[in-house]
Amino acid sequence: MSPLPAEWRALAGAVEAVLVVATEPVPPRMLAELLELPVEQVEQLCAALAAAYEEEERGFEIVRVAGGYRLQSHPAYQGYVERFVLDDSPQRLSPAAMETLAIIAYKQPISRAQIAAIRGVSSEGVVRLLAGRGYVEPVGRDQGPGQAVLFGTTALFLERLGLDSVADLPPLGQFVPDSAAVEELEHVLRLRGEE
Amino acid sequence: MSPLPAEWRALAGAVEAVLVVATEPVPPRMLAELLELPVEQVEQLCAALAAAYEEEERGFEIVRVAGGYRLQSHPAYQGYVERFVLDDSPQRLSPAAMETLAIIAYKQPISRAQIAAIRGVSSEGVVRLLAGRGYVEPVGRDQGPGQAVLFGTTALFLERLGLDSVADLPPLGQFVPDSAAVEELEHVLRLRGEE
Amino acid sequence: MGYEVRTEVYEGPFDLLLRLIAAQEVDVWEVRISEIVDAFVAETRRLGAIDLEVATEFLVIAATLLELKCRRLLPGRDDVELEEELALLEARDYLLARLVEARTFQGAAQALSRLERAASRSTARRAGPDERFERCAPDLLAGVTPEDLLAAACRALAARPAPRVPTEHLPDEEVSVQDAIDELVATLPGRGPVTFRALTTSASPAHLVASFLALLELYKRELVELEQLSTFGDLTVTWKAPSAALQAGS
Repeated sequence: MSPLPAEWRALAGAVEAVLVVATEPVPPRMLAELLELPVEQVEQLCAALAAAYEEEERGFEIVRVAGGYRLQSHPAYQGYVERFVLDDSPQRLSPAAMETLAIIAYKQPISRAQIAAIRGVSSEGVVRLLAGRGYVEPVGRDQGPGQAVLFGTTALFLERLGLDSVADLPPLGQFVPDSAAVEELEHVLRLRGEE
Repeated sequence: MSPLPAEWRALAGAVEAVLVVATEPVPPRMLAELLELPVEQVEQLCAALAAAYEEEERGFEIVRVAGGYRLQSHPAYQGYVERFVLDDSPQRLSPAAMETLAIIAYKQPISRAQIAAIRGVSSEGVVRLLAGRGYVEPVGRDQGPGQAVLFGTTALFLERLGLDSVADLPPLGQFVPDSAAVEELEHVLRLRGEE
Repeated sequence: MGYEVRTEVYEGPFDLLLRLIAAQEVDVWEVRISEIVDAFVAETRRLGAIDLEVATEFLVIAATLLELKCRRLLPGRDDVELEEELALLEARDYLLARLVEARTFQGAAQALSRLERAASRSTARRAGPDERFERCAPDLLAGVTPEDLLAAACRALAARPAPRVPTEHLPDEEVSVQDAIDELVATLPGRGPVTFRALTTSASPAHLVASFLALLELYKRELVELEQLSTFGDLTVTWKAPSAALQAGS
């Protein structure tokens, strides 16, 4: 049997039954209400269940994504799944679109003008593309003059990246060029006589 | 571990992966092709897997329905699932869902991308909801590159609207203006509104 | 259709510069600005249109680079004013900060791509409740009529007119400066000093502008004298030429 404590089996069964009918990630709070358990216990239960699936080498797994738990196929069986469902996922994003998405993800809420200032080019078309894909959406308006529309990322964005929340994005600091790289850039721009 | 022979674990994993992503019952012949196994062996495998789930008191079960295998919630957890479905369901269609349903009804068969192009935003979540409620369903695949899934309305949709066929929908006719005409119309309406 | 340039493929001047620096691994002394300009022009040709924002941003960068390079080519720094030097350092810092930021988000974008690729190796379960639960969920189509559906379809299909600049607030009247000149020439002679305000009491804003330009034109032709005693004060116009001079002058 699974490494799950026996007295948890009924509760785990309830979680399995709910996840099998859910079409969106199920927030732990919702499971807690259904199971009449504290949220922390639900989280322990789901973590234990996920670990058990992994150990049993199941074809599915439980992941925490976009603020909830989701049942999905295990990457190990990707080959079978791919042959079964014809790929319906949208086209990969271009590097420029991905870069804009990264700017919005890390700097949200952010206006088109602020995005353009970072990228050095107008980002109107790219922002529209990302909004069309459902990765970003208007989340408010700037308080300043002009009241620019501010953009943020969506739950679909988190689902597509397999993240639980934007707090789980890899820290931006790790992408800042290291001092050698900055020095190299600086070298390019250096004035004569300072060498 | 499960009472499944160890050498079957990888094959069982593949079955689990396929059943977890399937939205319709999967015919044994199809599984046999994917796993490159004789149909009888697939049937034995599925039966063994179903028995194992039963013995492990899982929250889900594998059933043979409509000529195929389906993963579904176990009747023992019916109460939880009913409450979840009730809590999780909106009480009425949002304007966005209504528009999406209308687009599918009038423009079927239509892909998610085409719906998104008309609405200007991703409609993935809404299409999922409508499909989940049985109002729309996949009716085929686009012949073009990507072979996008095409959606159409269901018999349930017609029944709920009291229609015999989609041909009985009120004609859209004069309401399919091109964007220039729409713009003109809006312009006129706006000017009138300001007077 | 509105004015739109596809910039999804073109990744911007910072990116171009970064790639160039990475490819050449040289300092500004050796950066061939002509190559950068050529690459930019080629890219613009390929896109078939010029995005003013892109072009402006590019000019700023190219000019900054050019200026930095000129400094390096100059024999010494004695002839460089301190102020200019400081301005140059500022420009360099500005460019450096933006290059660092651009590179940071390039790295972040790559990380997001990796996450997306990893996540796409799994497929979510989306089957939903089976028919046993059909009656649990409220009927979302309760009370919805085919007419409601038609209205929603019209809303959806008409919802997105092409982006446009609203112009209905602009008057349709066409006012030419020449018309305004003719008007002034018809009214001013023999009238004595008169304020511009009095001349244009009932004029529309467009008419007002045309009249002002007409007045400047007449002043240039030395047909009127203008006097304004204080800033933003009334402008007094005095006709000084006989009407015959106008025909001779024009």
